[in-house]
Amino acid sequence: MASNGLKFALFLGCVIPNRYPFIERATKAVFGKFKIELIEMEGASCCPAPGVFRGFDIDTWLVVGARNITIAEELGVDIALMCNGCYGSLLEVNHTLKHDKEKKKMVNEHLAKIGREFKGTAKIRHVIDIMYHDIGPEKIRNRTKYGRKVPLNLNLAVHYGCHLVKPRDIRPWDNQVENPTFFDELVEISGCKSLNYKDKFMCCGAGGGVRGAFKELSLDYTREKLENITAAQADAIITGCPFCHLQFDLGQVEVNNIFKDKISAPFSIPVLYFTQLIGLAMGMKAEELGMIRSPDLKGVPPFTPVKPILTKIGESA
Amino acid sequence: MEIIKTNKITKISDDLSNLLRDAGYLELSACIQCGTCSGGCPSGRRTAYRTRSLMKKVQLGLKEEVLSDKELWFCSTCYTCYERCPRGVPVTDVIIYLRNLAVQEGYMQAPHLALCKMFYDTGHGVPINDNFSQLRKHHKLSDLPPTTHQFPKAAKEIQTLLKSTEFDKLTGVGDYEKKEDKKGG
Amino acid sequence: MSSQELYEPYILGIFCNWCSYAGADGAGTSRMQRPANLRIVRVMCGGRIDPQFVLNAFMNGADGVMISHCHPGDCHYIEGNLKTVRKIPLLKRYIAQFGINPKRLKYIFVSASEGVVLTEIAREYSQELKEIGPNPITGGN
Amino acid sequence: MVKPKNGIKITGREPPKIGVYICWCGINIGGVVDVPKLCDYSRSLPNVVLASEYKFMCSDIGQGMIMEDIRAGKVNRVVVASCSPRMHEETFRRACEEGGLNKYLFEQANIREHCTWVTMNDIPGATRIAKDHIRMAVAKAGQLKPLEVTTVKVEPATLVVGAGIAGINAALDLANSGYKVYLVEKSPTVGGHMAQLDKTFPTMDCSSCITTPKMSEVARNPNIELMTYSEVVALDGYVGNFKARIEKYPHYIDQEACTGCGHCVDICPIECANEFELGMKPRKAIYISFPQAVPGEYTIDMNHCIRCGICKEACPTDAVHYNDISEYVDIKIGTIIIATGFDPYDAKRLEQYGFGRHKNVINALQMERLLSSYGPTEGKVKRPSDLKEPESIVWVQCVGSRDFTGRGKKYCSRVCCMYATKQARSYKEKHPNTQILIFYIDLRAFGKGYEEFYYDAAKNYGIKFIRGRVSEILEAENDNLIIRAEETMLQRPLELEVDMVVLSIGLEPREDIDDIARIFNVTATKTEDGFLMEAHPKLRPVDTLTDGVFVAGNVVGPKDIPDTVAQAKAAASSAATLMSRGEVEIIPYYAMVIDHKCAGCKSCIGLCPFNAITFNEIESIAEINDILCKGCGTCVAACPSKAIIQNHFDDVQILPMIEAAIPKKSQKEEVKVE
Repeated sequence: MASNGLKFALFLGCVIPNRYPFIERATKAVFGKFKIELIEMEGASCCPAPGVFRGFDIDTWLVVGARNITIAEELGVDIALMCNGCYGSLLEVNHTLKHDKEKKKMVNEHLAKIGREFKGTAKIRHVIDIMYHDIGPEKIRNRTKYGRKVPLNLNLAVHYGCHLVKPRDIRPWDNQVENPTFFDELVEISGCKSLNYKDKFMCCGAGGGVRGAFKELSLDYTREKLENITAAQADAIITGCPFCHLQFDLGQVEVNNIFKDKISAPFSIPVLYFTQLIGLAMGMKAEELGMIRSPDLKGVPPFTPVKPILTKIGESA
Repeated sequence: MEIIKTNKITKISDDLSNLLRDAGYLELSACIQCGTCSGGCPSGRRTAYRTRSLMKKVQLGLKEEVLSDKELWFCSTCYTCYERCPRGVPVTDVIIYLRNLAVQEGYMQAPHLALCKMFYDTGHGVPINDNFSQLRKHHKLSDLPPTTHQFPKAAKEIQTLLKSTEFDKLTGVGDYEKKEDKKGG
Repeated sequence: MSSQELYEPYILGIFCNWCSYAGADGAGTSRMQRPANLRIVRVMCGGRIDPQFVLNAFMNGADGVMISHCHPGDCHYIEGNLKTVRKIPLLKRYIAQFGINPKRLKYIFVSASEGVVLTEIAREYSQELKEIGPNPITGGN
Repeated sequence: MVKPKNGIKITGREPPKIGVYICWCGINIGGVVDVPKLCDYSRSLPNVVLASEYKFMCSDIGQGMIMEDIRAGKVNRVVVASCSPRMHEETFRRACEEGGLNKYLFEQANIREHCTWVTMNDIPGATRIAKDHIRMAVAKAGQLKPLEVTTVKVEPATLVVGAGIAGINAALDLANSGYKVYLVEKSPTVGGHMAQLDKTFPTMDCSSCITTPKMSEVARNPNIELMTYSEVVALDGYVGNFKARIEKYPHYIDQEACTGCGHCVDICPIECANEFELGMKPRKAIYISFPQAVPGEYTIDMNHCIRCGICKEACPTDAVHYNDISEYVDIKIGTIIIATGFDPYDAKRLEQYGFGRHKNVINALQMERLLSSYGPTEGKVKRPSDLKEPESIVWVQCVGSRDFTGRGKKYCSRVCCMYATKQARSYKEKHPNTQILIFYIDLRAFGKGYEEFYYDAAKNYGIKFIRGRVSEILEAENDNLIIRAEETMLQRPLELEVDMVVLSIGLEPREDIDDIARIFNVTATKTEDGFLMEAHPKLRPVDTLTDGVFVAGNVVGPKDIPDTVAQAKAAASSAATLMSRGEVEIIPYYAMVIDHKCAGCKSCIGLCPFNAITFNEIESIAEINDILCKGCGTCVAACPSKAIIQNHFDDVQILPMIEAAIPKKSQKEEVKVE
């Protein structure tokens, strides 16, 4: 593949490859259009998840996280990833090990048993970060301007997710924490409007092991977010994280079910990963962005149909 | 209705706060109970979980009460409190560290144990299955992702590491499976 | 205990009166504890610090010399400290030629309110000197 | 050379007989190191003839011991091992002088701040350091030379910088004592922040009623030369003899010709935000800050003026001059009082409160203006979005105070609890049926009458105090605000919709504090909080480390009006004390050129920050003016021929100290065994 010099190791994590593979597909397709080379990280594992596994044993979390990073270090490139959870984990692991000599020593003693060594040569980048800082809004705008005959013109509810922006210390958003705008900027390049809605920056409820252990609690967050998003009359929810994505997509079905008596009407708001939206704006086909369902498969996402969006923008579904 | 009940504090100890101090969380001792953490907590808005109270219990050393309470696992690690705490207490990190201590004491939620088993067995917290392999193929991707799923040697590496850090022993997976009864939260 | 652990580095500090000496006083008033390795000579201004002071200190067996004055721009004498800023790199190269590890010369800026900073640096520097070992000129000890 | 008192002749050339006096400082020193053993050790040092100890050397008895030994001819040099010389050098020097010894034949060993206080738990270590410091001081003492103190006349005039309530009070006190005062204020009017306030706690005095008479008094007092819209741009000289250059910005109005008719303001087409009203009301590009401004002079704000010429044409007396430029005035003064005040904390830095984003979130200073009868709404508090009188108001305390994240200030700003209570009370007085809530962490009511004021606000006005720091503020559709916090007393989350929020912002150092510090040569003396540092927090609260420069009010740290005025009066009194003596001593640490050693290379000349070195073309040597020389010693260190010597900090004094700092091999080994 021709490259513009930008080359990353693509870290998949768990939810994307094993539950939401269309996020992988759409991201690879869109990055291809910008001639960014994405190399597979063979043998990568769970990041491991920052809420659960870190909550069980911090040292194990550091060791396994470091192993994932060593795969990219061996490839000699930085890591690109699509998940806020993986971002939180690997960013924090990388930062800790670069600055804490003792922890690094501990980690490398364990890694030695599988013939690996953490060096600290790779950077951890979220695809939103790469889009915003490396490709840049200007370049994306140039690609989207003539991508479609009719601009998308949707009203969108952007969901940032927590680990994308917090804690602020080691993240590239120039102290944007309480009221960030960078994701909205990116989304609005597609020709859509990014809505303000109540508690826009609130957590989706999935993280920290809460979804795993206390599903009702986690879905109550989601219910509140969905109510606020509905109040703002959004056409779709835009995510930058597969776990938030799952929580809104599958979670919507679950909320409609368990909070039947609490909600005024069942929710049905399409959920899109942001690379899918950018792809659409660039004139890419719904098919190559993974937005067409397989007629044969049951029990696979999207659980909340995205078809209304495709219909609305005049894409054949 | 029960009239007589008491939750009198009869002992204050440094044990728990010293564990946190040793781990580097000195700021916790400077918490002034302002309530910024619990005031902005999305979990606390719908449960009885109070981050602020948790911090006080740690300061006073109510160890058993803190570690055994399943509310410790109500935090969705959104880092809102961490960002806003005026005393610079890394609240979320403190909670995560407390969870480590809880796990060491054997307090864990059953679904989390299942997660550990999957992690040990496959290298993924959320592993693939046939249905999703089909979905991958539908999206023109390899049926197994190029992760530990595709590379058994890599999956073995994960197990070696989990043994090396004694994560298997801690959570009762692998060789330790079912050999130990875990207390539910 | 090994001899390495027994070795207590002798650090000579040369501090300006207005910032660093005051900062060291502040560290004392706030009871910030540091290893007992640093003794401090007071001069009125960083500009007064003659390279000869440093050389004499090493010749007399100091394991480390710590020079500290106001931050650039904060000098009580407008810019006396800036004259010292220029001397230090040369001085480091000079002592290296005599077989003295340039790390033995510590050059820092400490303001009157930075007792914490001084304490932190003094701690680290003591440790660093323990790793480097005793002054080679006086044969250690 | 030196004439000692009591008939004892000490020229400074006699062989040194050093007396070492070791202070226990209660248990501060004596509780860590073995003082009698240190005395024994001191006696073993060269030139030491006696070593004594006492609980408190700085006490009358301790000083008496020194004087007695000098008078008895036992010692001709004195070393006191105790606290920092920055604490008591002057004390012991005076004791020496009274005993009949030249006061520069004294040296202090700092075995408290630099020793026992920082190595409290390492007794052998502390003992080691104490011995080293004593040895160093003895080594220097042996080389000390008597110095002659020069005195200079003091100019009986004071420069007061900043004409807020602190500057005004200091200026008036000094002027009324007969001193000339130059009162310099950056903005076009005097009065400072106090002029913006509505009422003052806890007495509920009307702020203008007590400020405006003072404001006009400074304008009228014949001893005060008031320079508003002016700044000090340069300062030179030393205590008693400062020279300051003041830049007077052009008002672009000939104040002599101006009759104050105000016609120009009416017709000026440019509107911009009025700083005095914190942006809540417009003003014209040609303006007077507020009706009671002193002096009541019109000013054109050239940042906004488009020079359209309308006012110039309309002015009946032709007083408008667009091309005026700054004037510079040089003044001579003996003392300086810095009273430049504070900046209100910028609440935009705490984004979760939405200041600047949510229309009805205002800061407390804006609230003062809304409450003020001559404010933008003439005393009727209206919320910005729809000019409705709010039915519910929340005050959020500790905005930017008690914050250790770097986004706010660590300290308590000391005034917010009380001003919030005061504002709440003022509003509730006129609107008894409204809901007034104050969200706080700790309610601090420490001043005279403050606790009673707080009690009264709750009891008689029904103001509700809620313990919990507000976590976030959201804006609702109708521009109402949603407050999220925890009611920590009930341990329940709280989510309330209210009409308006007032952020109780703290006080922080002025944005230009560094420039102020630099100009007045107090740069080295800023505390960690960013305010100027007082010479001693307890005993010299209005002095700085630069002699003759005093501080008052919020420039030193946040404080309320009574404390500010008290400091202003203290600073005035300190300045007057200094000036009333008529002359001051100059520390004789100046440098001198040894003529025959000087090669005339001129290296030193460019180095001197004070232009004290000139080149004597005839002799081809450098010469140092000992009055201009401030004694930094930069030239001494730089002279390639070692032709420059410095009093009290010369090579012959410092080098033996360095040599003595490291014990000889044998002594070191002894240490190792310990």
